[in-house]
Amino acid sequence: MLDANSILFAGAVGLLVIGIGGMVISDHLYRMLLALALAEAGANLMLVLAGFKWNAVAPIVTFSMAGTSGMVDPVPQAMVLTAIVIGVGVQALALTMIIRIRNAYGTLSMREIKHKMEQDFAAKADLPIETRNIPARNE
Amino acid sequence: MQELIILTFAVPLLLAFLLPSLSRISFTLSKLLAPVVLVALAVMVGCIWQFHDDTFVLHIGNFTGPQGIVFYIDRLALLFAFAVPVITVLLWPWYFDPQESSELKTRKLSLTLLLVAASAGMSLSGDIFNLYVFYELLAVASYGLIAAGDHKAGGSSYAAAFRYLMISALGSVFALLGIALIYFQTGTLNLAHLSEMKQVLDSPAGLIAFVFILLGFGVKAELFPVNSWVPEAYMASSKRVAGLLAGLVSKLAVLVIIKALILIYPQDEARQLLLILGVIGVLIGEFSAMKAQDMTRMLSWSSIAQLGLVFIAFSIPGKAGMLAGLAVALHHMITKPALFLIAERWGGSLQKLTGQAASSPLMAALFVLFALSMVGVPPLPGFWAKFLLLSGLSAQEAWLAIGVVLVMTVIEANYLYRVISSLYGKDELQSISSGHHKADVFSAAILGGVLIFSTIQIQAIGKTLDDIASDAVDIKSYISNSIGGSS
Amino acid sequence: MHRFTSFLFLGGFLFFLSVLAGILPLGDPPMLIGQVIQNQGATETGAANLVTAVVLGYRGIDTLGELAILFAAATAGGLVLSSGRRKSSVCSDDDAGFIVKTAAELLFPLLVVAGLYIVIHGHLTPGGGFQGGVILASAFFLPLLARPSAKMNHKVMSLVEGFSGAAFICIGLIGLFNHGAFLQPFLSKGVVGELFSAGTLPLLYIAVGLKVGAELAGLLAALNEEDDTEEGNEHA
Amino acid sequence: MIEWFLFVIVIIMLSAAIMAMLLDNLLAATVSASVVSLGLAMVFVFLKAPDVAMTEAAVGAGLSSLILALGLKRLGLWKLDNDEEDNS
Repeated sequence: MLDANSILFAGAVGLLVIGIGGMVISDHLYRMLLALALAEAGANLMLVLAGFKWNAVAPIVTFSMAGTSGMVDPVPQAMVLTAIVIGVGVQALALTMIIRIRNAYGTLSMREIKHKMEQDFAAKADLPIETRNIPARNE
Repeated sequence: MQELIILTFAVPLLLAFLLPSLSRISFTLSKLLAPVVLVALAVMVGCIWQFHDDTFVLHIGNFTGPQGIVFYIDRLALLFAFAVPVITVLLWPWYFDPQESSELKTRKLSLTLLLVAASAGMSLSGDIFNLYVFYELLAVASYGLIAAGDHKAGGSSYAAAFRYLMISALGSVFALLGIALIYFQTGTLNLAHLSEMKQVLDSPAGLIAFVFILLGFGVKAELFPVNSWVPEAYMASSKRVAGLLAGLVSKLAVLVIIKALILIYPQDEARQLLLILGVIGVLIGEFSAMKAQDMTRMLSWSSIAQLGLVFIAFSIPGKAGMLAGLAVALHHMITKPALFLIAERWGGSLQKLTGQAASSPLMAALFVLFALSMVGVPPLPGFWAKFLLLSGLSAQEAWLAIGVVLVMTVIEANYLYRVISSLYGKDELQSISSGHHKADVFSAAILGGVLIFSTIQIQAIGKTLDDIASDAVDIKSYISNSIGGSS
Repeated sequence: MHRFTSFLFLGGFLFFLSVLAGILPLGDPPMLIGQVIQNQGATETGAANLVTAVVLGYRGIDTLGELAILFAAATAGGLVLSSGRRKSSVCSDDDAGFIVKTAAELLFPLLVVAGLYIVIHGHLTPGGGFQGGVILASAFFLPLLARPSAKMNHKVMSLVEGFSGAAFICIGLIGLFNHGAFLQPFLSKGVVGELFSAGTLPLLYIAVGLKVGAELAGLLAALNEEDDTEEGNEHA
Repeated sequence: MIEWFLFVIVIIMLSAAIMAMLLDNLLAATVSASVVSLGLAMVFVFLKAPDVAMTEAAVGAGLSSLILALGLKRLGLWKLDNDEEDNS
C-alpha cells in the first residue's frame, strides 16, 4: 500500500493540480505567480520520477564502481536542472510585470485589470468606450 | 559547408549577448549590424539549399546516436531556417519612439535577436526537449517584446504581456509534463528514436502525453483552447512584433506539433483531435473577426482562424495534408505580417478608415491585394492554398470540415470587403491620420512583391513544395538518416 | 461559470493523471538513452558527474538555450522596469541594521569562494554552474541589501554577462571549426575524477556560472531599485 | 521506514501548497511556497538526484523566495499581520 513511488507520484500530481488550479481560479496576480511556481515544482518532480530507479545510486561515477549499471537516469535530472532555472527566470520577469501593472492600474485583481485593459484598447483605437461603468477617461 | 547551418542559431545568439556592450560604443552600429548579419545568414542558407540536395544530420557535440542532440536538416527545416531571418529583417524594429533611451532600444534589439535564434533552433532541432527549451526562449523573448508595447499602450501592454505569460507558462508546464510522460514510457527524447518506438506510445498514456504537448506548444500556435491571449497581445504590442508573432513564431510552434504528429502519433485519434480543434478555431476566429470594431483586433482573430485552417490541413493524413498545410502556412506567413504592417497606422477603429486610400494609395492597394489572396481569389497563391486544402479534405470525405471552410471563406470575404469599401469610400469628415512610416511601406511592398512573384511562379513553387512535402512525410528515411537504423 | 469549467477541467486532469499511475512503469523506467550514457558517459566526456556530462556534453545546446532564456528574462525584466521611469537620485537611504551590514561584509568573501568552488568542481561532485552561479549572485546582491544607496555597476555587469555567454558560444564554435561539430568537447579529457579533467566542460561551467550569477544579480538589483513612480501610487 | 518519511514530507508539501493558495497574508503564502521547495529538495535527495536537490534548494527555496520577497516589498504587500484586507 505505502509504496514510495506511488507516494511521490501522488505528491507530484497533487502539486500540479493545486498549482494549475490556483492559476486558473485565482484572481490575484501575485497568487497566480505562486501557483505557477507550485505547478512547475510538480512537473519537475514528475520529470525526476521518470528517471528514478529503485535501489540505484546517484549518477556520479566513483572509483569503486566506475561503469557498473544501477545508477538512476541522469538525463531527466539534467532536464530538471534546466527547467528549474528557466522557471525562476520567468518568475522574476512576471514579477516585474506585476509591479508595473500595479503602478499603472493600482490594483492586482485580474478581473479589474482586464476591464481597464479593454478600456485602454478602446481609447487607443478611438472606439466608444464601453459604458458598463467608470466614465470615459478624458485626457 | 553544410555544418555551418548551426550558425543560424549561434550567431544571432552571440550577437544578442554582445549587443548591450556593443551599443555602449555605438548604438547605430549595433542597430545596423544585426540586419546585415541576418541577411548574410539567409544567403548562407540559400547556398546550402542550392548546393546540397541531400538531407543531412548534425550531431551536436559529435555525440552520435540518440543520446546526443540531433539537428535534422531536410528541405522543410531549411525552408524555415531561410524564412526566419528574412521575415525578421523585414519586421526589424527600424525606427523607434524618439523618447526612448538607447538602453531600452538595445534591449528590444537583443530580444528580437533572441527570437531569431530560438526560431532558427526550433526549425532545425530534432530532439523534443531541445525543442521545448527553444520554445521557452521564444516565449520569454516574446513576453519582453509585447511588454515593450508601442508608444500609446501604457499599462495595457504590461497587462496583456502578463496574461500572455500566464497562459504560456501554463502551457509550458503542460508541455514539460507531456515530455515527462513520453520519457516515462520510452526512455528517449530523440524524435527519430521516438518514431521508431511509436507503438509504445500508441496507448491511452501516450495519447494523454500528446494532448499535453498539444496544449503546451499550441499556445504560440494559437490553437483553440489556449489562444485567448492573441487579440490582447497584438493590440498592445507594436504591429511589427504582432506581425512577427502571428507570421513567424506561430508557424514554428505549428512545426513542432506537426513533427510530433507525423513522427510519433500517426493514430487517427490524434488527427481527429487536431481537426476538431482547428475547426473550432476557424469558427471562433472568423465570427469574432466579423464582430471586431477595429482593424488590429480583426486581424488578430483572422490570424487565429487562418491557423485553424493550418491545423485542419495538417490533420489530413499523408502527403496531401503536408502539402496543403505547408501551402496555407506559408501563405499566412507572408500575408499576415504585411497586413499588420499596414495596420501600424490604420490599426484603430474601422469607421475612421473612411477615405484613407486617398492619403496612402500604395498601402491601400497592398491591403486589397493581401485581402484578395487571403480570401482565395483565383490567380493569387491564397486560392491555390485553399484549393489544396479542400481537395485534400474531399479525398478524406470530411464534408463537415469542407462546409465550415467554405462558409467561413464567405464571412472572411465579407469583413475584408467592409474594410476595403470604407478605405475607398468617400467621406467628408475624414481625419487623415499621419502617413505610414517609410520602413513599413517598404517592407509591406516587398511582401507584396513576393506574393505577386509567387503568383507568376506558382507552378515552380508548387513543385518545390511537393518535393518538400514528400520528404517530410518519409518517416523511414528520417529514422535512418538521424540514427542510422541502429539504436 | 468560469469557476465551474475550471473545476471540471481540474477534475478531468486529476482523473487522467491518476489513471496514469497504474500504467506508467514507476520505479523501473526503460532508460534507453540513460543506459547508454551510464556506460559511455564517463569515458566519452571525462566527467565523473554524469549529470554534468549530460548538461554540458550530450545536451550542451540545451544549456546554451537556457542561458539565453535567463538573458532574455533579465533583458525583458530590465526593459519592463526601466521604461517610463524617471531617473531619481533620491534613494531611501535608511541603512539596514548593524547585523545585516556586518553579516554582509563577513559573508561576501565566503559566498564568493563557495560559489567558485561549486562551479569549478561541477564535473566531479554535485553542483556546478547553476548552483554556484546562484550563490555568486547572492554574494554580489548582499552588499546592496546592506546599503540600499549602493548601486550595482551596470557597465561591468553587462560586460560580464555578455562575454561569459559569448565565451560559451565561442568554445562551441571552436569545436565546430577545429573538430567538426558545434559544442564538441576538446582539450584532454584527463583522468576521470581529477580536478583538471573532462576537457572543456569545466570551462563551459565557469562560463555558465558567471552568466547565471550576472543575470540573476542584475535581476535582483533591478527588483531592489526603488523608483519614485510607485510612491505616488502607493495608496491609490 | 523510508516510505513513512517520504509520506510525511509529501503531506507537508501538499498542505504547504494548499496554504500558499488559501492564506490571506501574502507573505505567509510566499513562505509556504518556499516550504514546498524545501520539501521538494529533500525529496530529490531521496530520489538520488543530488544536483537537482542542490539546485532546488538554492534556486527554488532561496533565490526564488528572495525575488518574491523583494517583489512583495515593492508591491507594498509586505505585511506581517492581517488587519488590512487584500483583494485575493
